[in-house]
Amino acid sequence: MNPLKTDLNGLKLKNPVTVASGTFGFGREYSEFFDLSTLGGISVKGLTLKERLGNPAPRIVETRSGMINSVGLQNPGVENFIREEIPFLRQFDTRIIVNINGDEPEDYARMAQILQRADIDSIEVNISCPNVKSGGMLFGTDPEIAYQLVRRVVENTRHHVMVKLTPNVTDIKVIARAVEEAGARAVSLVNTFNAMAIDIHTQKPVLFRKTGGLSGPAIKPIALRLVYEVYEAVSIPILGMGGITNAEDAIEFILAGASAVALGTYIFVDPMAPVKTLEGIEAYLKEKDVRSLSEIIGKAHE
Amino acid sequence: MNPLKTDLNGLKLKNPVTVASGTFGFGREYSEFFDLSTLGGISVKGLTLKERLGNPAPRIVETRSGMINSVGLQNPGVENFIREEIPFLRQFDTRIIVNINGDEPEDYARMAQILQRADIDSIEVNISCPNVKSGGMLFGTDPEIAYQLVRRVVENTRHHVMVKLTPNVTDIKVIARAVEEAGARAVSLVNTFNAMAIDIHTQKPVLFRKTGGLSGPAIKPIALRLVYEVYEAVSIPILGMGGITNAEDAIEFILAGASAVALGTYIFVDPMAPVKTLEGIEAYLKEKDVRSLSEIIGKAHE
Amino acid sequence: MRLLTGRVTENAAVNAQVFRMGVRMDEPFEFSPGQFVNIRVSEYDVPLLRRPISISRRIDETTIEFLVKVEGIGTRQMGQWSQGTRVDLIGPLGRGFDIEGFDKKAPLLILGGGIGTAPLKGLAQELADRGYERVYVLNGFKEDPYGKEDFKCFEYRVIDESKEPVYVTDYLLSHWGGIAFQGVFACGPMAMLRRVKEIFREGEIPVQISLEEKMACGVGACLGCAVKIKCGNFQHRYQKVCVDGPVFDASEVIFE
Amino acid sequence: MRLLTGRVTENAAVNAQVFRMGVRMDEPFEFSPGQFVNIRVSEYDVPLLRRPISISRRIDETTIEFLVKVEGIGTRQMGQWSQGTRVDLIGPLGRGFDIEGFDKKAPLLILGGGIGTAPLKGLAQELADRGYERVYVLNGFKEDPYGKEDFKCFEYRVIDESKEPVYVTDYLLSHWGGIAFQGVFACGPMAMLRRVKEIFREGEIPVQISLEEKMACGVGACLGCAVKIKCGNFQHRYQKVCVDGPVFDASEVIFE
Ligand SMILES: Cc1cc2nc3c(=O)[nH]c(=O)nc-3n(C[C@H](O)[C@H](O)[C@H](O)COP(=O)(O)OP(=O)(O)OC[C@H]3O[C@@H](n4cnc5c(N)ncnc54)[C@H](O)[C@@H]3O)c2cc1C
Ligand SMILES: Cc1cc2nc3c(=O)[nH]c(=O)nc-3n(C[C@H](O)[C@H](O)[C@H](O)COP(=O)(O)OP(=O)(O)OC[C@H]3O[C@@H](n4cnc5c(N)ncnc54)[C@H](O)[C@@H]3O)c2cc1C
Ligand SMILES: Cc1cc2nc3c(=O)[nH]c(=O)nc-3n(C[C@H](O)[C@H](O)[C@H](O)COP(=O)(O)O)c2cc1C
Ligand SMILES: Cc1cc2nc3c(=O)[nH]c(=O)nc-3n(C[C@H](O)[C@H](O)[C@H](O)COP(=O)(O)O)c2cc1C
Ligand code: FES
Ligand code: FES
Repeated sequence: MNPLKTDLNGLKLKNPVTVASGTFGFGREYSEFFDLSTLGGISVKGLTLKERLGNPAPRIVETRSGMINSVGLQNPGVENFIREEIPFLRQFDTRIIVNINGDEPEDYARMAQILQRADIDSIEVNISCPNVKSGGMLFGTDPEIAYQLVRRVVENTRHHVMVKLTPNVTDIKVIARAVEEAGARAVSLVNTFNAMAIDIHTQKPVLFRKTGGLSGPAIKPIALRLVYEVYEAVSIPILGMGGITNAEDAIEFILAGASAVALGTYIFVDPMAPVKTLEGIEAYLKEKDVRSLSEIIGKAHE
Repeated sequence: MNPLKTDLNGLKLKNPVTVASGTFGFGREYSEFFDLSTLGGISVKGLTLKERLGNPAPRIVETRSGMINSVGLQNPGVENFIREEIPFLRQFDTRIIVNINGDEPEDYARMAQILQRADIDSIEVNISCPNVKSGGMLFGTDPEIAYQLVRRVVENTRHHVMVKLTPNVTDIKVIARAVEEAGARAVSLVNTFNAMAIDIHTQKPVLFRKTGGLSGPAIKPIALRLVYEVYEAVSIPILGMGGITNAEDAIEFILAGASAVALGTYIFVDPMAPVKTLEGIEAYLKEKDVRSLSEIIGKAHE
Repeated sequence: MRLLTGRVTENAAVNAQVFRMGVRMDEPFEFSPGQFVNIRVSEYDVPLLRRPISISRRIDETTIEFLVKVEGIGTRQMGQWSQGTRVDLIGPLGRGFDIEGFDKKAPLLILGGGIGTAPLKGLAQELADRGYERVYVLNGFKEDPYGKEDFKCFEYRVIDESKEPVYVTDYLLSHWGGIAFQGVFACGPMAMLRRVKEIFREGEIPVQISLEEKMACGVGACLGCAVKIKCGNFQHRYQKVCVDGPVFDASEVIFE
Repeated sequence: MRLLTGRVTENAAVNAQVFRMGVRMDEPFEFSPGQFVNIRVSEYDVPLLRRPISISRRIDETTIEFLVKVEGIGTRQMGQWSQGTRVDLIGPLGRGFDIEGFDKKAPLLILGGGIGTAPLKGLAQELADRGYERVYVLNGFKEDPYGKEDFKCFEYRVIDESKEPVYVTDYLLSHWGGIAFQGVFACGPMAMLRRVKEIFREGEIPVQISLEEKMACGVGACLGCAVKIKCGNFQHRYQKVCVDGPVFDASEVIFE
C-alpha cells in the first residue's frame, strides 16, 4: 500500500503535496522543471467568469521572509481555461483543483455550472482573495454570506467542493463550520494576510493598489495555528498551506491536522521545492515507521 | 524647536521612539547598554492586580524572521511595581507607560484606581494579550466589551489612557472606534498574532501552552496595514509597532499614521536598535528637510 | 529555462557601486543578448526571492558575465561572493533583443543608461560578430562611467553627467540627429526609455526597449511583473516582463 | 554584561559535529566559569535571535574559547566562520559555578555529558589554578568523545557510550561511589542532570547544575527562559536561566 496517499473527503490524492493557487500558473511553466505527475494535485490560478486584466504594477514587494502581492486575479476567464488549459493539465497524473472567484455570490454558482461538464477533480471556492475591489475576501469574513455562497455552489455541481478560507478573521472556526454546514467537502487554508509596505523615499505605498496579500515563510506560524484550530472545529478534511518551504514545515501542518498541504510562494524561490518536500515526507514516514499518512494527521492534538 | 517631539494626545514625547511592553522588562537590563533618557517612552512589562508566575517552559520558539512567546504575564503585581520600579524609572528623562492586564473587565478599573497616585505618564490598557487563559485578547475582539472596559478605566483615572489593540480581528477599525468613543486618548498597535510551532520529532506543539504570540520582522507588513487602516478610522493618535528593526521601518509606520513607534522583539537582537532608530529618523528628517515630525505622520495617505 | 548551477570565477569592482562577476556554469549555456537569469542570493533566504540580473555577455562556452549595481540586500551580498562561490540560477529567461532582418551596412543605435548598459555589452558583441558594420553606442552615467573598453562598435560615446550635464537623449538629438538609424535598442531608467519612445514615435523604425519590473518567479507563473501593453486603439492588457519581455517594442508599451 | 565585538582566531573541527572556536575580543574580557555569551549569528538576521553559548575557557587576556555542537541553522553558520570573521556578542552573562568555600584537599566532582562539557573545561582550569588538588572529572559521550587533553584534574574518566553502554551517573555509582565528594558540578542533558540530583538528594553536599532553556534576550528582559524553582514547601516560582542561572543549586530545581 502507498503510505502517502490521502483523501480529502472524496478527493483522493496519491500524495499530500499540492501547489497553491496563483503560484503555479496553469502548470505550464513549472512543467519545464519537473514532471507534474509527481504532485498530489495542482490548484490553478484563480479564475473568474470573464477574463480579468488584473491590477497595474507594482504588484509585488518583498518583505522579511515574505512577499506581498496584489495581482488582482489576472486570468483568462473560466471558459478559456476549460478550452485551453485542461487538456494540457490532463496529460499528467495529478488532481486538477479549480480555484474560482467572483464579485457577486451568484458568480460562483454560475462558474460551478460552467464547470459541470469540465474534466476536473475539485472546485476550490476562493472566498478569501484580498486583491479585488468587490467580493473576494468579504465573503469569507461573514459566516452567513459564506454559507449561502457555498450552498449555491454545492447545489450547482457534481464536483468535489473545497472552500478556501481567509486568515483575516477574528474566529476562523465560525467560518469553517458555516461552510461545512453548507456542504463543503473540505477546506483549504490559509490564503494571504492583508498587508502593506511603504516606500519611505516616495512616501507612498509601494503597491499600486496600496495593500496586498502577505505570503511566504513569515506567515507559517499563524497559518499553522489556524489549521490547528480548524481541525478541532470541523470534521471535514483540511488542505493546509501558508509559508511551507520543506518537508519539515509540511509535516508540522499534517500534525496540526492537514490531510494534504500546498506549497506556494516558496516555489518561486526553489522550483524543486514540491518534489523535495514529497521526498522528505516519504523519508519521515519511513524513519518514524508510519504505514499510512492518516496515522499522523492531527497527531499534535493528542 | 525639536523636530522630533511628538504628542499622543496629551502624552508628550520628546521623540517618537519607545520600547514595547514585555520586551524591555522594567528598563533595568537595557539601562546597562544605553542611557534610557534617550527614549521617548518606555512601556513596562504587562502588569496584573496580583503577582503572576507566568507559564511553564518552553515559553519561546523562533520562527522565520519572528518568534512566538507565551510568557503569560509573569509580573510582580501592580503594587510591587509602583514601589520597586517607578523610582528606578523616574531617574530617567522619559515617559513611563504602564501596561495593565486583567482576567475580568473590573480588574482594569481596579488597577487604574491603584495607579491613581502613582507617578506615571500613561496607562496602556492591554486588551490583546494572547497568552493568558481568561480575559486578555478576548476583550479586544469584542467592541462592546472593549468599550465598557475602557470606559471604566477612563472613569477611574486622571492619567492618559492608551489602549493596546489586538491584530487578531476581522476589522480592527470597529474596535479602534469603540475605544475612541470610550475615551481612550490614543491607541497602540499591534500586539502579537496568535501562532504556533510543532516539533516534528515529539509530534507535539513546541510551547507548553501550545500557542503563543508571534512578533518580529515577519509581522511588520500586516502591522503596518493595520496602522494604516486605524489611522483612517479614528482621530486619536497611534503608537505603532510590530516588527520594527530600524529607522526605515519606523518611518514606514509614521508615514502610515503612527505618531510614535515602539521597538519590541528586535531589541533582543540588537539592544542598541532603539538608539540607532532614533538617529536614523533624525537623519531622515534632516535629509527630507522636514521641520517637525507631524508633517510626515500619515503622509502615505495623501 | 532551467535550474542551473555554476561557480564564481571572478568578482571585480567596476566602480564604487558596480561589480563585474564571472560565473562558470556547470554545463554549456546558451542565451541571446537581452535575456536574463534569476539568481538565488542566499541559502538562508534573506532575501527570500531570487534577483533578476541580465546576462551582460558571454566569456566562453560555459562562462557568462554579469554587471551588477549594489542596490540593496541582494546585490550587496552578491558583491561579496568570492571566487568559487556556488551560484544557483534559473535561466536563460525572457525574450532578448530581436536582431534579425536588419541591413548590415545601415546604422543601428544602442542607447544605455547606467546599469542598463549591462545587457547592451553582449548585444554590441553579438552585432559585431554577425557583421553589422555601423553600430553606434551612446551610454550615459550619472557619474563614474564604465564599460568603454567592452563595446564592440563603430562609434562609441559616453556621457558622464557629473561633468557634462546632458541626458543621452538630448545628446542624441543634438549630435546624432541626422543619422538614419534603421533600429534602436535601449536599456536604462524608465524616464530615459519613455523619452526614447517619444523621440522615435513618428518614425517607422523599430525601437526595442528593455524593461524592469519587480519579479517573484521570473518564469511567468506569478503574474507579478506586469507591464501595460497597448491592445487595440483604446484598450490595454498586461504582459509579463519575465517571459514576454524584458525587451518590448517601445510603440506597444504604455508608460504612466 | 555588555555588547562587545571580537574576531575569530581559529575554528577547528573537534569531531563530525563539534567545533572549537577561538575569539579574540576587542578588549580584555572577564568572566567566571559557567557564564555564557549571546552571539549574533548573521547580520541578515537568519536566525533572528542570538544564540547562547557557554564560554568554554580562557586562552589569554582577550581571547576566549567556545566549544559548539552543530544543532541547526545558527550553529551551522558559526561553524563556517573563518579566521578574522567579526563576532558580535553580549556577555559575559549569567551566574557561573560557585567555587568559593571548598576545602582545597577534599574531593570535588565534575560531571559532563556531551557538549555539556564545554563550560566544565574552564571550571576545571580555574579549580586547578586555585589549587584544588582532588578534582575528579567524569565525562560521557554518545560517540566520538573529545576534550580529554583539556581537563586539568586529579582523575579523569571518559565514557564513549558507543563502545561502553553506560551512563556517567551509573559509572559514578559503581566506580566512584565511595568517594566523599564535598561538591558536585554538572552540565549535560536534562535526563543526566535529573539523575545527578536524585543521586545526591539525600546528601548534604551542594550540587550545582548548569541548565539550558530557549532564550530570546539573554539579559533578563523577555522572561522567556523560565525554570521552575522551589519556593517554600509546596510552591514554585520561575527564575530566569539567563540571569539567575544558568548554574542552579540542584536541590532547588523542579524537574518535570
Ligand atoms: C529583467 C531584469 C534585468 C536586470 N538586470 C540587471 C543587471 O544586469 N544588473 C543590475 O545591477 N541590476 C539588474 N536588474 C535590477 C536588479 O534586479 C535589482 O537591482 C535587484 O533585484 C535589487 O535587489 P536588492 O536586493 O539588491 O535590492 P532591494 O533591497 O530588494 O531593493 C533595492 C531597490 O531595488 C528595487 N528592486 C528590488 N527588486 C527588484 C526587481 N526584481 N526588479 C527591479 N527592481 C527591483 C527595489 O524596488 C528598490 O528600489 C534587473 C532587473 C530586471 C527585472
Ligand atoms: C546558557 C546556555 C549555554 C549553552 N552553551 C552551549 C555551548 O557551549 N555549546 C553548544 O554547542 N551549545 C550550547 N548551548 C545550546 C545552544 O544555544 C543551542 O544548541 C543553539 O542555540 C541551537 O541553535 P541553532 O540555530 O543551531 O539550532 P536551531 O535550529 O535553533 O535548533 C536546533 C535545536 O536546538 C534547540 N535550541 C534552539 N535554541 C536554543 C537555545 N537558545 N537554548 C537551548 N536550545 C536551543 C532547539 O530547540 C532545537 O532542538 C547553550 C545553551 C544555553 C541556554
Ligand atoms: C502571487 C500570488 C498569487 C496568488 N493568487 C491566488 C489566487 O488566485 N487564488 C487563491 O485562492 N489564492 C491565491 N494566492 C494565495 C496562495 O494560494 C496561498 O494561499 C498563499 O500564498 C499562502 O501560501 P504560501 O505562503 O505558501 O504562498 C496567491 C498567492 C501568491 C503569492
Ligand atoms: C516576549 C514578549 C513579551 C510581551 N509581553 C507583552 C505584555 O506584557 N504586554 C503587551 O501589551 N504586549 C506584550 N508583548 C507584545 C509587544 O509589546 C509588541 O506589541 C509585539 O511584540 C509586536 O512588536 P515587535 O514585533 O516589535 O516585537 C510582548 C512581546 C514579546 C515578544
Ligand atoms: S516574475 Fe512571475 S510572472 Fe514574471
Ligand atoms: S532570555 Fe530573556 S529573560 Fe532570559
